[in-house]
Amino acid sequence: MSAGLSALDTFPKLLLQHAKVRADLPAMREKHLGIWQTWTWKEVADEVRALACGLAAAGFKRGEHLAIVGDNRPRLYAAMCAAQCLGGIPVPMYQDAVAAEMAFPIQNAEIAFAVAEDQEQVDKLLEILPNCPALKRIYYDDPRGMRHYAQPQLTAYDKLLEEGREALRRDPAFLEAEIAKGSGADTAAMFFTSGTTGSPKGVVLTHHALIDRASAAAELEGLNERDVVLAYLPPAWIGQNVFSYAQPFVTGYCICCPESAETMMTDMREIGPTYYFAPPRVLEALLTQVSIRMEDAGALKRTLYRYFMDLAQRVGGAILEGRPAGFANWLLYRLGDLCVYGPLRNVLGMSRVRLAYTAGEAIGPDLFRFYRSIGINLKQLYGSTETSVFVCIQPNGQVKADTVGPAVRGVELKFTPQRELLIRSPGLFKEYYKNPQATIEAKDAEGWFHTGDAGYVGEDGHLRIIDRVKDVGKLIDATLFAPKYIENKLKFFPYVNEAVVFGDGRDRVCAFVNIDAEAVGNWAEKKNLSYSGYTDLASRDEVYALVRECVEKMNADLALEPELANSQIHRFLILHKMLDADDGELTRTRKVRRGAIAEKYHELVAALYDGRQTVHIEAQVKYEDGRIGTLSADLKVRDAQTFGAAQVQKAA
Amino acid sequence: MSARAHPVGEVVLSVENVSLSFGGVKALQGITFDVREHEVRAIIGPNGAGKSSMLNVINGVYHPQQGTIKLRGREFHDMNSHEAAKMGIARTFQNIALFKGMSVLDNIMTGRNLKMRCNFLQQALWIGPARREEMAHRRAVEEVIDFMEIQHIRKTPVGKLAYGLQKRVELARALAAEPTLLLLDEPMAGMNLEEKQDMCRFVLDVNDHFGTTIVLIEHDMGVVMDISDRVVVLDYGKKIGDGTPDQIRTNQAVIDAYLGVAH
Amino acid sequence: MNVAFFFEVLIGGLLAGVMYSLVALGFVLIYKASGVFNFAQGAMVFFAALTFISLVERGLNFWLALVVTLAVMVVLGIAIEKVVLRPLVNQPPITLFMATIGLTFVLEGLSQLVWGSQPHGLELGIQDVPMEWLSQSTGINISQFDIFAAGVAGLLVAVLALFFQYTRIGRALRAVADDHQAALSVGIPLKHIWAIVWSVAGFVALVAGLMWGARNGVQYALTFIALKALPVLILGGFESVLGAIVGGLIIGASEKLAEVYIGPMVGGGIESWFAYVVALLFLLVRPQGLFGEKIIDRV
Amino acid sequence: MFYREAGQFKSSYAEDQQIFPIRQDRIGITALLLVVFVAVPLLGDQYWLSAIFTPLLIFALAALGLNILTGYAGQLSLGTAAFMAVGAFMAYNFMLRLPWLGVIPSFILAGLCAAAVGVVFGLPSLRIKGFYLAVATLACQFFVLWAIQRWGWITNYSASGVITAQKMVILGFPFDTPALKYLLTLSIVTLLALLAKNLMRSETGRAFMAVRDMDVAAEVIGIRMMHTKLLAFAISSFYCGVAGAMYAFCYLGTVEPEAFTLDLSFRVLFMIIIGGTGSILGSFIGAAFITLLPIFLNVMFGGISHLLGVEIPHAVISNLELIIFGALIIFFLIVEPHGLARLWQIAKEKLRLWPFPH
Repeated sequence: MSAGLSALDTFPKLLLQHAKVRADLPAMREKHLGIWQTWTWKEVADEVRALACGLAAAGFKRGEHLAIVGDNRPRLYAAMCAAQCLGGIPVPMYQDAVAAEMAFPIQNAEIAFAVAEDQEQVDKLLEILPNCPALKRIYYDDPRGMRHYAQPQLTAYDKLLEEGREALRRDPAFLEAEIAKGSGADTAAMFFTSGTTGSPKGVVLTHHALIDRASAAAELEGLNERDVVLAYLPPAWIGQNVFSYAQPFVTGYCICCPESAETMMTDMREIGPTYYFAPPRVLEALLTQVSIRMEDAGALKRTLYRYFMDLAQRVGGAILEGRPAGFANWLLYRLGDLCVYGPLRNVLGMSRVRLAYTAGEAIGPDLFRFYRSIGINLKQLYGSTETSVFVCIQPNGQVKADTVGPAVRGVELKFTPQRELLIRSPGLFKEYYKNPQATIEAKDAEGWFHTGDAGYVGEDGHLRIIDRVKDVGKLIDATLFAPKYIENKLKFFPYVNEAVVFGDGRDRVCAFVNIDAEAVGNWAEKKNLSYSGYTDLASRDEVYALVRECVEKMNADLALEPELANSQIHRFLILHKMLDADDGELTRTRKVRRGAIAEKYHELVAALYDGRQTVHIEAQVKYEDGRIGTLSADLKVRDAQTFGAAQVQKAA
Repeated sequence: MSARAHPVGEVVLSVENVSLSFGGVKALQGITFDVREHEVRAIIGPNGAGKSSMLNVINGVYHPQQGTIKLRGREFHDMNSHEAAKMGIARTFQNIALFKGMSVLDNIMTGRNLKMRCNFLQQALWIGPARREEMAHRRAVEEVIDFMEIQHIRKTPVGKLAYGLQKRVELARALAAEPTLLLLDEPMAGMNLEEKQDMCRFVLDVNDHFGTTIVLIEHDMGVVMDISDRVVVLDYGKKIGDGTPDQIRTNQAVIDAYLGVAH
Repeated sequence: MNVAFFFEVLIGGLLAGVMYSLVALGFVLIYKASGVFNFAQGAMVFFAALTFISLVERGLNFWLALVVTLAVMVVLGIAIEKVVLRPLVNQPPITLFMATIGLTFVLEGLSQLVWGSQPHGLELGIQDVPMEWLSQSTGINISQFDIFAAGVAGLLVAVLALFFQYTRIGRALRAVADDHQAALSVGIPLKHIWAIVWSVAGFVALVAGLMWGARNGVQYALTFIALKALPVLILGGFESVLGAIVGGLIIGASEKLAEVYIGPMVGGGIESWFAYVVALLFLLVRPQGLFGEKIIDRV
Repeated sequence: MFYREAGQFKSSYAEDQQIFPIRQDRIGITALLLVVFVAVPLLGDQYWLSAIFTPLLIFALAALGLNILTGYAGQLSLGTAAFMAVGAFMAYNFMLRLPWLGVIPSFILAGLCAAAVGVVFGLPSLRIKGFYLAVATLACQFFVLWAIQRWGWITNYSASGVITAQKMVILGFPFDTPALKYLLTLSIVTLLALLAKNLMRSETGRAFMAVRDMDVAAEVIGIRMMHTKLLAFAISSFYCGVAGAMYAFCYLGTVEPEAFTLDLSFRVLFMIIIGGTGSILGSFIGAAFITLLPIFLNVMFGGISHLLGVEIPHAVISNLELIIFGALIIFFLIVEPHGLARLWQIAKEKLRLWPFPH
């Protein structure tokens, strides 16, 4: 493939190539009407050709944008490619966005053509139509419920296809020429990223960027046409789009679309993907489901499960990576594989997974280890929309819970003095659409992309991301202080629900901790510790001891990371109440508002640093019914042991 | 949303002077009304008004002592269920009448029995035509499953389903027969608000998508007034009102007998 | 055709029918109260008769043996309720029916295991001979024993009627038969009702066992008389005591008449199936039986 | 636990509707067929083949027949033995009177005769239901036996009513050893079981179940009640008839009408109750259970008397067997009213979901 790669520099060209060399292999499957309807590469190519001709006949021009609104559907992916055939730029949009959120991208990119999945999406587009006068054609795939829609903008996908076939018959040469006109430097697609502030930005990615990154990762992992991927995340997210469009177009593997969100798990089990991608929250939800379902199991199964999961924790990772673990362990692990791990992978639909990625946010080490220990080759990667995803990937045999791996072929990394990660790679975006200001801010003249993430590359060559740059501070001795990194580390302990750490501009790091009511509650129950409520529980010495253990474990961990050894937590207190978005302590997406908390609880912060053993607090709380009451409590402040690196290594 | 896809047409079913009694109980007395093509026709009335009996007469479960039923120009003194089904009448029941021992898929497949042509010998051999027929009908049934949004339960035994879903499956089974006239006996009874909204949408979608004429019995007055074109009101086996929802709302006899009385 | 002979056959048949009714009564009682089609009724008859005769043969006084057997039947009824019926509550009728077939085997095996399997004669002091005064006056031969059996059956029905009419338990039983839910809601524990009704059925089985045992001897073949009672049941309706009596009379009479007048034409031995065909033909006209309730399919 | 279904997806309805959609099941059934077709005849001794496996298969076929009627179509029948008798005696007559016909066609015709009798005695089912119908089928049981005993033509005027099955020769090849008879039985039973499975997963089977589950609704969606019920009687009786013919020809050899008493009907009924109503597999499991149980009990009592050194009288053993048999039936009904097939199904479901409980 690599020989002809330069010629195959756009997705449409790749498609035509697949239609030639693996014409009858499955390109896409979709669970529809009870079975996995299958499109071969040839069928996809035929559909795309007809669609492209239809779009051209309807007046779709080179350089124009085509909005794609809907879930993972083969026809929508075909529409993406059809637009690219004509030199157009598909703009996938989140299917769960409300109408108002769709207006900006459509106005911004002056979108005239849109392909929508069904009535629901059409309704949203029609709603914003008055604000988007440019939008003149909406094609819909599923005609259900649209019989009496009389808007002149609406056309059925099938009609478009039919017209396209007609046009293709009349002038078969047209499309070949159009496709040939495309080059790798052309824009392939535009993805809108929802910035935390301001309007979304359209990230413009070229064919070259996407193809280069997709093939770099594919080469690293040895992906091939026999691989299978389940497309279940929003296609408007680059993460999904790369796995279900760019990479299959590069390697020729098959993507499968579930029937509906409700049947996703069943569909995944049926299709048995070999290549899997999930953000940590999905993996977490899955693990929770596993735990809950195992709770209901009989004593024998639970015992088996516990025994073998313990074993897996100890030796699973080693065995997965082919490191020696002892023959007896190996034999036991095989037994466990027969009784627990194998069946577990099977019911999760992961029996055939040979490569799984997680990315997007930090993943808890326990969660990460769980999947690896049952024999799923879960790895971390680092990337973003602006980098066409693949920046760093953990290669097989070098998988660690706290890194995102070394740079993939072609990527250069460097850091600013503020430790901001800068990236240069063939996969970088061209620009933010119609936003030169933002483009200049993000991508400097030398082509370095400013990620906004703070991190460092360890001795092992692996990149570690610690925090957003804007959150990173310094201790008084000018060493690095990365609050979110530490908070996350604490939150990975099941007993800790939320943590807020302080230290910017101070001599040491101290923390507020929210205990996890359920986990600590269960723990207390087992200890026969009676308590009257959350506040009572949170103030128990036993609970403080429990939390201190967590804190000290983390301190020991931190001691091993030279950059962060000084960020060990010296003192902490357990808050008397859960942090709550209603009280302005968390954002609506449950992110800690560190500043607001520091201000609100300044007395407590002061106590952390002045050596007091207890501190009195009186706070106003809003009850659910709107009443306001006061809560007063005496909170204890406790010290935690900190370590030197040598100390920990000796202990280990 | 503009004009309906299938405008209301000619009278397809007329019930003329139908009386039905069980022993001494007069369930229906001289009922006359008609149903037009593509319309949604509601039958309402207090408990025991004879609504279900009326549906049972229309599709031949009960045989009236008096009166005639005209269906698409053919006149019947009493229908039999098989004949009614062959003439394109399908229905659902007040107390769900699904086949408890079968899966959702099989239940809906039974709805297509009249369209199957292969004999049992061919079926037993599972040879060409029988197999092809089975697959073709499976596909048709899958379309219905898709339409009714019950993909996630297609292989589940119906007995295990929640009530609201069972109601949906029952409607799906009726739809599988591709009826021209659909009788719905309290399709929303016992449902929560969300399920009712869903069911309303399905009923309207059926009418809109397939142009199916629908006769429905329903207790929820809001629903009836919202979705039906015309309404018949029964009370103690007699017809006391007939007209558009607006006319019914202002009909004094109806108000006295039914709407005025809290129930 | 000889009229006297016709009447002799007819009356003989009617009286034989009473014997069928005796067995059918046991079925009806249980079906009415618990909805169980008790196939083990025949085995219960056998069990009761065998227990009684074995006790008598071991020297027990007739009445004492009767009381002891009755006690055994009550214990049996309670045991059946506890071990078989209660765990099967809310199962479909066919499951309960199958359970009673299993029960049949257990009872048959048990009675023969305890008492041995040799046949016994049972003497009640009534001769199975024609009544002389009747033969002499009308030329019709009617067995004394048949009249006696008819009298016992009549007495039994009367006792049962009084029991249902005037005792608290009897009224409760009727309530249960009418409506299980209603009976529960007025506070009658269903399990007691079932135990009682099975005990009563045991009593009826004992009476039937004595009658049939006295006529044919107490032997394994007694279990087959249940099969004789079945056509009576479908003719009379499973739920009607009156139906059991009338059905028994009809079956008894028509069977005897057929045996005498039709049998020779087709090679004889038709009593094995004739009753069934009569009942079957009758059902085609009235599917719910003579006194059964009309079933309206409500949908 | 042993199921690894991830990746077994269906891309056509034919794949989705196959009898064994799970690969592991297909492997299992293939292995089983290999064992019963190859290993058993090679390794089984004469006694096991002729006295256990062959009758077991024949009973399984009769149970399958009854299951079609009772389990699938919901019509309780106590006349199974009668239909078997018709099959046995008619096969004898076809072989006797039309010797050129051959064994298999005779069996088929005998089955068709049974089907015809079944249809006649199924007629009441159009009017009556439940136990009334069950009792009505007893009429068939008694009438047919009576007819066989009384109508000399049927038994070729044999004085005792006993007939001797003719030798079975198919295409010039005699089936006369236990192993060959076993193989013939096995082939017929396997084929008929496959046909039954096909039928039950087709429109006919669904119509049967619809009538069973809710007859009014079945009629309303257009299922013809008379046609369906009579078809159920016909097919069921056909299976029972063929089973009866094989009972005579492959197992007993000489047959008297008394071989087909009500007891036999009950035995077959037990098979489907214990095996599982409405399940093809259940018919086989039930037949195996009911056939093997007495043998097992016999061995057990033999062992016990040997152990205790006392001779247990035969009467005691047979009564104990009766009690245990009856008690086991009650036990099974209480523990799993849907039969062993359901237990297997539950177990399989558990294995598929392992390690999750549900």
